[in-house]
Amino acid sequence: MQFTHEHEEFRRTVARFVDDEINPNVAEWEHSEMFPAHELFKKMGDLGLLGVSRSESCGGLELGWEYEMILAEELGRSQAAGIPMAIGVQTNMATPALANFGNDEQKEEWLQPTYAGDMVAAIGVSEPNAGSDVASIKTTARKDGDDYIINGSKMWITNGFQADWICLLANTGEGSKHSNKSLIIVPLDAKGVNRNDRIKKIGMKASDTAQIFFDDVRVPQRNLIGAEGQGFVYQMQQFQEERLWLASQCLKALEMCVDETVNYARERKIFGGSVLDNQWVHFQIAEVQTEIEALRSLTYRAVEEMNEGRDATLLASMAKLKAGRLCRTVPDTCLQFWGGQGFTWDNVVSRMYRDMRLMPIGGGADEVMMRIISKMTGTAGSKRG
Amino acid sequence: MQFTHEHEEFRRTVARFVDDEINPNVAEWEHSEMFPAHELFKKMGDLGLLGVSRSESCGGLELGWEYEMILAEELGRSQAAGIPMAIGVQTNMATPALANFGNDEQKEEWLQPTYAGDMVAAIGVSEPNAGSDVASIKTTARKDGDDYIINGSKMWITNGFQADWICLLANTGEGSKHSNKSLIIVPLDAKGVNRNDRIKKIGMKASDTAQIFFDDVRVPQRNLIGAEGQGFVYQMQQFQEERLWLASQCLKALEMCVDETVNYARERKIFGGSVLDNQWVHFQIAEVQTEIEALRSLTYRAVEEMNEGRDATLLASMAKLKAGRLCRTVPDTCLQFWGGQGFTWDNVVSRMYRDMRLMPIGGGADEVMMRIISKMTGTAGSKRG
Amino acid sequence: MNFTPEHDAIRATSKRFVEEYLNPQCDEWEAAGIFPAHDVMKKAGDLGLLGISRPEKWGGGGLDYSYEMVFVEELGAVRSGGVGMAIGVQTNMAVPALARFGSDELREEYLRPTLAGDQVCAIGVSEPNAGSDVAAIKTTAIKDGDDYVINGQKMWITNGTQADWICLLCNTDPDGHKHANKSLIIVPLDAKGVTRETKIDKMGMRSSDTAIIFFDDVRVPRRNLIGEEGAGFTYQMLQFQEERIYAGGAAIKGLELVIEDTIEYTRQRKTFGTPILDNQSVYFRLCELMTEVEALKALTWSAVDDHINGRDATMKASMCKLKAGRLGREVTDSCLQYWGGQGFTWDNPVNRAYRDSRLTSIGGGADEIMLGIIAKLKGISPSKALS
Amino acid sequence: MNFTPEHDAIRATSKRFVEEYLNPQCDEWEAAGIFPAHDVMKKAGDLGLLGISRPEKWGGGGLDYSYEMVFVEELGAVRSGGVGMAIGVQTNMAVPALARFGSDELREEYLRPTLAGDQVCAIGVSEPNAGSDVAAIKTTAIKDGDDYVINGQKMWITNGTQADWICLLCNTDPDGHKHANKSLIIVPLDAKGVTRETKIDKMGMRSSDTAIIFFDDVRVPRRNLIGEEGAGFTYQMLQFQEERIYAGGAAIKGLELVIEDTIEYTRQRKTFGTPILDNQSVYFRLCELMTEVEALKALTWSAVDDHINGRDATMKASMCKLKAGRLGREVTDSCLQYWGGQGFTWDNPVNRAYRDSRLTSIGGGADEIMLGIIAKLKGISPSKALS
Repeated sequence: MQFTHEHEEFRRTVARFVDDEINPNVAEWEHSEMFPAHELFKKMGDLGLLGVSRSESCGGLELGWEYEMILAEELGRSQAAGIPMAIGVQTNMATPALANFGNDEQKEEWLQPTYAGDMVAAIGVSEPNAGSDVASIKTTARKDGDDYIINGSKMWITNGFQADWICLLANTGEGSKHSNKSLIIVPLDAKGVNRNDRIKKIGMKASDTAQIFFDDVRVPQRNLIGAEGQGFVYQMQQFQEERLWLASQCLKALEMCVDETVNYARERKIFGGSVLDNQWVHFQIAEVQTEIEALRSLTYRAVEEMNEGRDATLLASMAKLKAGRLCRTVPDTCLQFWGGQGFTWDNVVSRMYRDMRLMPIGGGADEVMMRIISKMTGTAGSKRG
Repeated sequence: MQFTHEHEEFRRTVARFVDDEINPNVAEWEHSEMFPAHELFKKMGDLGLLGVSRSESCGGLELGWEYEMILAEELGRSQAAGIPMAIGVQTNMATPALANFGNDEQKEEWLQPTYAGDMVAAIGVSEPNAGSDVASIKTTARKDGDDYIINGSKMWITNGFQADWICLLANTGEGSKHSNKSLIIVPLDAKGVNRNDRIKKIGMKASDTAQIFFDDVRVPQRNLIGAEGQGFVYQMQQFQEERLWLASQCLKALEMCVDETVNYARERKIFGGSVLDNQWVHFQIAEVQTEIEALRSLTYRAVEEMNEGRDATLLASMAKLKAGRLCRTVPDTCLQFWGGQGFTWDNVVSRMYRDMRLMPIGGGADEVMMRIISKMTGTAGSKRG
Repeated sequence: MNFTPEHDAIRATSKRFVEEYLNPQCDEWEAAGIFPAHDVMKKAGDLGLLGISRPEKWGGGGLDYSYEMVFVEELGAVRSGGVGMAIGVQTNMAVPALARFGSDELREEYLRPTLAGDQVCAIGVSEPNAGSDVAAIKTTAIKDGDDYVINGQKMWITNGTQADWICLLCNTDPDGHKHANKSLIIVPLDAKGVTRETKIDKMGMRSSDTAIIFFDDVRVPRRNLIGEEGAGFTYQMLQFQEERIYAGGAAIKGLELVIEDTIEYTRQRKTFGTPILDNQSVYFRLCELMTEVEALKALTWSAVDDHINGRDATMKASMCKLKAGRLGREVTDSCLQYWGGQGFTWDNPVNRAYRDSRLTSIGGGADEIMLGIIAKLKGISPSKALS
Repeated sequence: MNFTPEHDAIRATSKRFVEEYLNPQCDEWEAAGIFPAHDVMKKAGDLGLLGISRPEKWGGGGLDYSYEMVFVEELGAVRSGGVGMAIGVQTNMAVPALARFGSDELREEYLRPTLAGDQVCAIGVSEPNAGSDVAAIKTTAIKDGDDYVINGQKMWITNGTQADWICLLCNTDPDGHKHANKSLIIVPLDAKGVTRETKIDKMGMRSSDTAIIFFDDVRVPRRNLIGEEGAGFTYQMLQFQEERIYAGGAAIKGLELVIEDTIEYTRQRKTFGTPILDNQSVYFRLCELMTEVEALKALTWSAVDDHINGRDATMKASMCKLKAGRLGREVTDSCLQYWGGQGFTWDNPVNRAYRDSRLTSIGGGADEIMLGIIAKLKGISPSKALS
């Protein structure tokens, strides 16, 4: 990956935004388990940070996807991972299908205000009984006149309470489970939408996570994204961006864990030296840094593939898997060197330990990545195992 | 990394060379614990495969270093890792310092015939009591008239019995151990050179590994490479190429382990299915493939750094460390799925299990890499640990 | 280990205590961030569970440590790590030195009511700048007439706000060698000059009452000294030995429960049309974890066996603690993964275990301290090494 | 485990046998790719080491399995994995079924001379297309008059070229259910129709005499059947149980030696001006490995304890085997690393252990088979699962 002056400038802009607009507020947002999505996103929209890789017709800047990656990477500076995740939903999880397959009317009504930061978006795939196994969702959208009537419920919805609309995956037909689904734009102020109490999570506390119930919710059929029955396919494509985005976001977040740990271990005295003086400590840190650089390299390469229009599914899935693995080991290794401090709540490393535990679960669990990789490399065997 | 048509063509040339000239002979060379270096290298020289990144004055093709990487990567197709290693010594371990710091006379006398495949080269750094700790070598080169008189012994010398000359690291002065060393070209037919019995190794059997004794060996002082006292520094630089080369070479070798294992596991029946049908098996393979792609991405990125003239030491050391780690885990994981066959001698995966065990030891052990990474990232603490 | 009927009886009592009394209240205590230590200890005391291996003379059971360990094992099944830990402090961390080296007067005054569950106790070793490096503590106890006058600060004190007394490690000879200048002193926590704070917000062990305690010219009579002056470091090292075997024993059931809960959940939960448990990568992995837990169990009982047969168990105790710490992280992390999003939710049992057990590798001597001890005992640590 | 003086005596005898008799010859045997099985077995038999837990009536020691395990542990210190394994076949893999279910006549003819060391035996289970999947074997023994006529091929047979007889698993009812159609039959290896080949070139266990044995219309009398016809699969599963506890026990000393040798070497060898051992990353890592080996030891003895007390040890035996396999790879690989280039040389003791111990995860039921057994016993393998 060759970075130009423009890339570096953009990187600095994002870094400054995180330092000025996010980090000073993190403690409060974490504590209140909520952050002001409209306010924050509007500021980002004003800076042109939402939709950087999208076409102008979507309200984007038409830059390469590596700008999305840089955005995600620098958002990793956030001292709470819930905020970057919320932004990632807006930029790369809820909107790619609409940007790619939506019509102009839809783009004007939903996408432009979203990338401008005037609307908050959510993505509705997971359900109480269908997480990694997307094809088994139960929510239905039944045609009635010019409308769809939607019933069902969606779980783990990031931005769920504050979102203005959701990109909803629903069953619109019978048939095969891979060709009976559609993506539909649902305004969340529609009648019949209920958002219940927050889900209490171990981490990502600042993130606004809802379960959303749809009870005979009517939306016009023109809210269908692209072709009916193509929802599963669109969502699989949309997942590509989500996964690459997640891998990108982990990089700086993990590095922050390492850097903060190095700083702490350098200051902290034990047995007459610093904790960092222990070879056991700095060798483990060296190894962790190596793993992070490997993830970075893998992610960059996947982005290059994507930018060149090649199928990046395999490399994106690998990057997501590797990111998931590192999100379990790196904060754990780092936390250890903080001793009792590492076990306290308002410590950036212990927060990352809690926050990043979601990475190997959300956006397709590690096991789903392994399934995809096995299938794509032809090693999955003939039966399911 | 963007590969052009020329890169692909070069890759095919190397692949063909391995398939036609190396693999059909591997069984015999492994068995006889020797391979015909002059013959094989001459064929490579004729194809222009030696010295691809070197200047014309050295007899090279003046291509980017990524061609060296492609060469190393494709040599990984060799069914015995000893052959690629021998070639790597010729192209990227024994000759970079001479190419960078040697004078025209030296290049003509030693380097051009080496890259033409008319001479075989070796690199003389390790000693019986100094492996990873390079600065502690004991071999001396004392000035006497126009000559150096060399005494000492070198260990683990790849190509040792067949080499025409060795790039020898020796102490030419007293002073600090980092500034008292020089690199000297020593013709191995000189009086006083003794090469002893082969070292019996677990792997790299086809490789020609010698211990070489120098007993009052005289070489003219014009055989000094670059400046006297700069040998340690030159060797550290030369190690960069060696390490990147080793990481590159591992890629295909590890992939070969995986591919052969997949093929075997697909055919092999157990409990009414194939071994590959077991999810436990194909998930582990998916994970291993992910790790190999991460190493590839890291290596490519390090090569890009180098091509752009930036200091690639950190990324090269990380790539070497990661390669070392994978050379321990990947063949071990693969071998397991071969059952008893994996424990037999003439099995490509068990050969890789034995051969590749050298990677985390040779060219700077994993622990030396961690030391370098700790130092470069400023995490090494204030004392040695 | 061949268990006697008496072992079985203690196990049954302990199990009932955990399942019928403690577990139904755990969720409430976790939410409250505290539990009623006096009620719980009294209940345990009434059941005879607080001093199983302590002398009968002071109200203990007078049995060997294998009986204690049966209780500890069952305590591992408490659905709130903080509650189990609090009881462990009362039985195996704060009292061993008192029981063994304390004067009769002191044992009458403090040990008897503690074993009966009428008093709650704490152990005071860690300080803000001395955690695993025990010898670096700064708290002092200076003789003044018949009293010691104590100044300093203790950190991470389990049972800290509710305890009646603390077994305090302090420097009684600030200028002496750091291994010979310390003493263990019993300090009643209602003494003048004691201030307690609870501002430590922890990611796990939420029900545990963890305090910072300040000592500002606190006076205690000199007869509150345990054993000999200057022997405190040594006593504490001995006391740690019980704490560490305890750590091994207390970890086992909790980890087994995490695995069982995960089996249960993944058997019910379906993806791609089949139960998650039917995935070979899942049930093979669970078997691997069960093997590790079984190894920890065998190692712990082997340390107990050495201990009760008079063989030095220091090394094995350190190995138990280390292995318990390692598995606490590996088992809970691996299991949590198979719960998907549910695993990320707060009140999920595996999630709670994930947060609680993260302390095992840190508290009571971090993993790295255990490695240092083993290295020393094996004679392979360099003389000038940092640890 | 509290060892009796008799345990200690067996340990002393075993240790002497290993250190004074076997180890001085190991290098030679390794280089030769074979060792004199009859000499070695006779020596062991004379010392009373070949049937410690077998009935006295047939020349055994009549002791419980803990005494056997003391011997097995010491056998782990043989400096050539192949020799230890060969003796293990003689004591714990080929004879348990015969000792337990064989007729008196059969035991007189085969067990007695084997325990005395006058005969060398082998166990015949694996075939080219049936390794871990035992039920898939193809060798048949068809009744003809008073004989069985045997046809088929056995693979990976330890002691294969030197053995006097083999305990052969074969299908006596080719059409029956695969778990009820097999029998164990004693086949003298000098019988007509037996051909042995030794073309298996192995990366480790070089001293071991590993053969492929072909059976071409080999006739043995029907009285050579062990126990009941059709019960062979079950007998072999029982026999495997001893083999697997053996695998745990035999691994311990070898791994300890690898660690000790590594300590010794790294203490002498200097880099950057200090002994390699002084590196914290080295000695901490060694401590971690010692902890794991200690856990394996505790687990193994816990399985022995269950076994001798009549508790079902199947699961723990499988766990021992699994853990021994895992550690055989981890410990030797980690230690080899600290030897630098020396570790890569052939005749280095750690290198030999690295190559030899790689078999533990494969032979006698691979790691994955152990996982499958544990899963089954824990009730968590799906009914339709592949294993």
